[in-house]
Amino acid sequence: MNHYSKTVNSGVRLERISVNKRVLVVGGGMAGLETALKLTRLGYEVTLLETAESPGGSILSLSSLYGLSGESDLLVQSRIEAIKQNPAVRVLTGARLVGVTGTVGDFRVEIEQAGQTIENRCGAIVVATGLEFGEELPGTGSPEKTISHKELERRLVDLQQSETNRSRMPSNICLIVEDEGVDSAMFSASALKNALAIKRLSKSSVFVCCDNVNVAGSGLEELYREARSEGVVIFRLEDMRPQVRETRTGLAVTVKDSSAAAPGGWQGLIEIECDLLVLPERATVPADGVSLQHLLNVSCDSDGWFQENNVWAKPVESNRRGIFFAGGCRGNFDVEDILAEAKGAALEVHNLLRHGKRLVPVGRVAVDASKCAVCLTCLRSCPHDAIEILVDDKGHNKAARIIDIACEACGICVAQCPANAIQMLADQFRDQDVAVSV
Amino acid sequence: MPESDLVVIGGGIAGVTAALGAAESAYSVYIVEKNADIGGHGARLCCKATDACRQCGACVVADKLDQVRSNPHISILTNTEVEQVSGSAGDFHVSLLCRDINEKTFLDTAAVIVASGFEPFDARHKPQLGYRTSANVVTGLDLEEQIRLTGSVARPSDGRPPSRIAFIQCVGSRDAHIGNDYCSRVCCKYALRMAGLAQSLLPELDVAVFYMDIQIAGKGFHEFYQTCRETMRFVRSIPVSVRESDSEALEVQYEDSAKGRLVRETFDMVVLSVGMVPARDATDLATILGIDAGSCGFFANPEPTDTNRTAVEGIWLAGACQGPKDIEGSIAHARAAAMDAVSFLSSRRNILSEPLL
Amino acid sequence: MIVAERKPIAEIRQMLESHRKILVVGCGACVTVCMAGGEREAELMAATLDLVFRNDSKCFSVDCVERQCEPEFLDPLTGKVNANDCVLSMACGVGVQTMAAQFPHVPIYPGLNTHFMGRPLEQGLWSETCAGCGNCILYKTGGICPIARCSKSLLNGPCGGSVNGRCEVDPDNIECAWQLIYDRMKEAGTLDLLDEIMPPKDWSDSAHGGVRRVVREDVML
Amino acid sequence: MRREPRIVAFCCEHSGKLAAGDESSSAALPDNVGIISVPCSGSVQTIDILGAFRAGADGVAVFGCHEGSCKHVTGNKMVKKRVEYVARTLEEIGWNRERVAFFPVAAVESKVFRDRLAELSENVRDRIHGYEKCLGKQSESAP
Repeated sequence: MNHYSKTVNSGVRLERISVNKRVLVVGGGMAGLETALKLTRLGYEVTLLETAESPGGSILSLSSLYGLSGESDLLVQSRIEAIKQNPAVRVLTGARLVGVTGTVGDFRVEIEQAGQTIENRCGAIVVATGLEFGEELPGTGSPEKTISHKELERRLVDLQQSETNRSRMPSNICLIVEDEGVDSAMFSASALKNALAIKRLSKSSVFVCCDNVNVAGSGLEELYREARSEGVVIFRLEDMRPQVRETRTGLAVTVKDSSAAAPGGWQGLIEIECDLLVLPERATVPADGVSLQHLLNVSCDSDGWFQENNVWAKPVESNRRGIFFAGGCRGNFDVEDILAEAKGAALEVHNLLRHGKRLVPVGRVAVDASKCAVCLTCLRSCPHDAIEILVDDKGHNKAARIIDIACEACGICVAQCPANAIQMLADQFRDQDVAVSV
Repeated sequence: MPESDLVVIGGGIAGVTAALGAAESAYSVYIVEKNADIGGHGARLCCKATDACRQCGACVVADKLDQVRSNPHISILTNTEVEQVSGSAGDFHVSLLCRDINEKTFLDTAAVIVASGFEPFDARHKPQLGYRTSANVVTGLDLEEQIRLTGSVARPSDGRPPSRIAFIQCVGSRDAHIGNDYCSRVCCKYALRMAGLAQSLLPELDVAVFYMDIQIAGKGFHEFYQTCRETMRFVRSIPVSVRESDSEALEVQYEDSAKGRLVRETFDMVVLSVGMVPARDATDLATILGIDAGSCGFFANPEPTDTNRTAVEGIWLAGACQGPKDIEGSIAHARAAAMDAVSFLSSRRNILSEPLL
Repeated sequence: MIVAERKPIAEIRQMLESHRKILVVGCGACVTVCMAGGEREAELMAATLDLVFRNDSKCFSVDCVERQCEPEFLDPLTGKVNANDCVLSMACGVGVQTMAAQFPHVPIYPGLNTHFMGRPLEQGLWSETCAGCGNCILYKTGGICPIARCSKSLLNGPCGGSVNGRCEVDPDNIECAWQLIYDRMKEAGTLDLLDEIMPPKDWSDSAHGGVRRVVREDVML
Repeated sequence: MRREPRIVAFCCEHSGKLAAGDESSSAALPDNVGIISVPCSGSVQTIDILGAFRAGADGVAVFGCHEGSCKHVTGNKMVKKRVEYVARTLEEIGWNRERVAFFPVAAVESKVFRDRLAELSENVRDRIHGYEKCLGKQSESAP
């Protein structure tokens, strides 16, 4: 929306509204830590919530970063240190958000920590709850011989730490990437980096089976080339899903790779003998992420990731002013992108709350309380959660009210109100406009 | 000498977004654009929606340009190039050459954001693909412009709708022979979106996509790719040549891996999904600014995960000058650069006006 | 609330054909909330009729009152009603009749079909919830009314037409009320209440005993 | 004499309005089209559309964002349903339902915008002239 070119109509006045300069960051992973740090640099006080006992998030379970040379551990640890030494950040670990009321500039939140409920006020909320790797493995195979990518990451950390573990690495390892959902790109990148890591640490043969190799990220094409030159065998699957069966000595994975097909009718069916099979798990929104979506009343995409799939919202905005998203909770896994989003979220917060005051045009949209039937249609239709129901001191509903600071003046409530009780004063097209245009 | 808080070099989507980010914090911003108008490549793209929005972001560019033109904190200098930058963070002196009047001007600024963008790969460097020698071989960007201006898909030779169209991926990307050893990240998305749009405009259209790997990224794209697989033919092979026969039909030669030999197939239009390469003047600009031009020509960042940072304090990178990015990615990157600049500027000088909704 | 729906324009057209000056009156109560006859809908009706009778030089005016079912709210309309040839009431049947009683000399036409007492299941979708039977048993049935919501108004469990929780009368749109009752009471741990057999219903409290009245002498003036 | 059909176009300021005003398209908007800019297509009410007909419009177009790209999440979906309601009402009163239409358009689709307007004009032109022929009299009083 263009804030400057519009002249403010006579019925609308500008009001100076105080906003709370404390910011709540939900999630203590990479995105949350970075957002908090950048916010303090801009002069904000931050409350950082983390459900686990310590911050860090799922990046800590990675043995290395996708296509990047930096060490994941260092990347997070340096930020955790910086946060700990920063007096402007209050870190609450083992804590969950359980209640949110109010609106941009003055959210009232309830936080549950160690059986106690803490009440807090803040002007904006940044959701950085990250993503979670499901443990369940689809497909067949004995549990000892079949592990998840996540488990492989764990083993690689061990492998990096001790020589003796290296000799115990199975000699034939097959990694499968299923091509489904936003996370397929992540698992393709993850399979490549882990295949290369195994190759470098052990003498194992490594096979990667995937539909498409994801190289759309920093350093991923180099990673792909390096993996191939180090002897990682990559099969690009066609039509057929990989078939797994148990053999006397291990597992046999049958894949179809069209580039391996030959003249004379051979279909390119290849059987890979392996003693360790790595299958992908699903990356999902964490369980309390789903309840958070309801709590915050924000819309999401069809797969349940935070933020609706809408070009206007990207990268970090939600349908509600004052609530932002950053990082894995949006379905993103690229560390560079996550850090950029964290910075972006900090900028949005700053442009909303700086100086602790905002000039808000009041009365662009107004409810005529005498006409309002309190039918809740506006409350249900407002896409930005900018309508509340006024109650009298006995708690009785009186009428709907527009929350000017959250209102985007889209006019949807005006169009929906069956009692004609809501009018738009500024920028409104009127009947005479229609008449003139005809 | 005019003073400003921030100078943004480049008026494409990244530059415009970064400028807006700082202007919303009430800092005064100059956008220096070497072309006659702001907008860059993003302003040439077409909307790729069919029955629903395909998230290409072309409309966001239009909206942002509209915003930036009427923002009182932003001044736009077009037809202007940066000639020299001296000084240091908080006190840069920028000398500019305005080509309209062929006159030098000077600007003092506290911070600089480099958003000098990219160039599409020049497909003439792959002569075997017939670009500019065969009329009906076009680049993705050519097709974008055609759809944007005419609302339809037509063969350039005779203006008639094609019945068989081939999209060739990775033209100028993932190609070590020409030194472009990286994925351009945007081509799979724009090619499939345009192919989908072309099919919705011409329901009988036969589409073949020649590719190495489809780069699935972003919300909803995987589902879209699956629907594309139902209506388009995906051939995992990059053609070796495109030749024009007499009837203006294009003969595409590629290795059919299932048959294990070269095959020829005719199409009446071929779209080359050209990738992104560094801007021609990137090296010069790097020298002027004293930043790292990077090994492949995209500006490099000294710290691996902070892609906005440069070796010079007070100068940040935004958008595709740092590496291939789509509109969504450029916007995200530019907002991050704006945050760096605002953070730096606010430590020096506090702006007292309150933000207006 | 009382849920109603706009009559087909063709029917309204027929009713109004012979009149020239027509007053369309909305009601600010139930029919506003169910988006059938509030101020908005009254204006919409006038605009639509204006197009219908475009070449017939008719004149439409619009007004809306708080509740058409109470005479006091209709008093201020007297002047306007008298200045018109007829009234198209956008209220429920109760409102139309109150209007007709108040203004016996002016033809009053109903603009809506009044359907039932119900509630919104979602924005734009209403469902019958209470039959006004005069003898409420909701405390025995988990807060779900079998009179209004079971197609057969059964009192002691579902019939054989309950399949997968849907009612055989219209499986796509009607849930089996008895399935809902069972599920709800199971969740509440009150299934034992269902052991009690309900005797046949006394329908004399319902419309079967003639026109019903509620008399409260203590509040009478 | 045949007159040009009068068209009222309600345009979302993020899509239709920008497409209408995009200078890059050489074709100017025809005189018979009146543009009304709205903050979101979802703010266009049923009564606004009927009001346009009442004021003498022959056709009404509502231009909003493509599905999934409404700045206000679902404004375009809402107005699409209202347009359908008006179309049904028009049908009920014996008019052609094609006099009103919702067109998804993006800010950069100025060609598409003009094409859709031309389609609507063409559609409506046939109707009003058919109607006027039917009446066989004063053409200016025809709806």
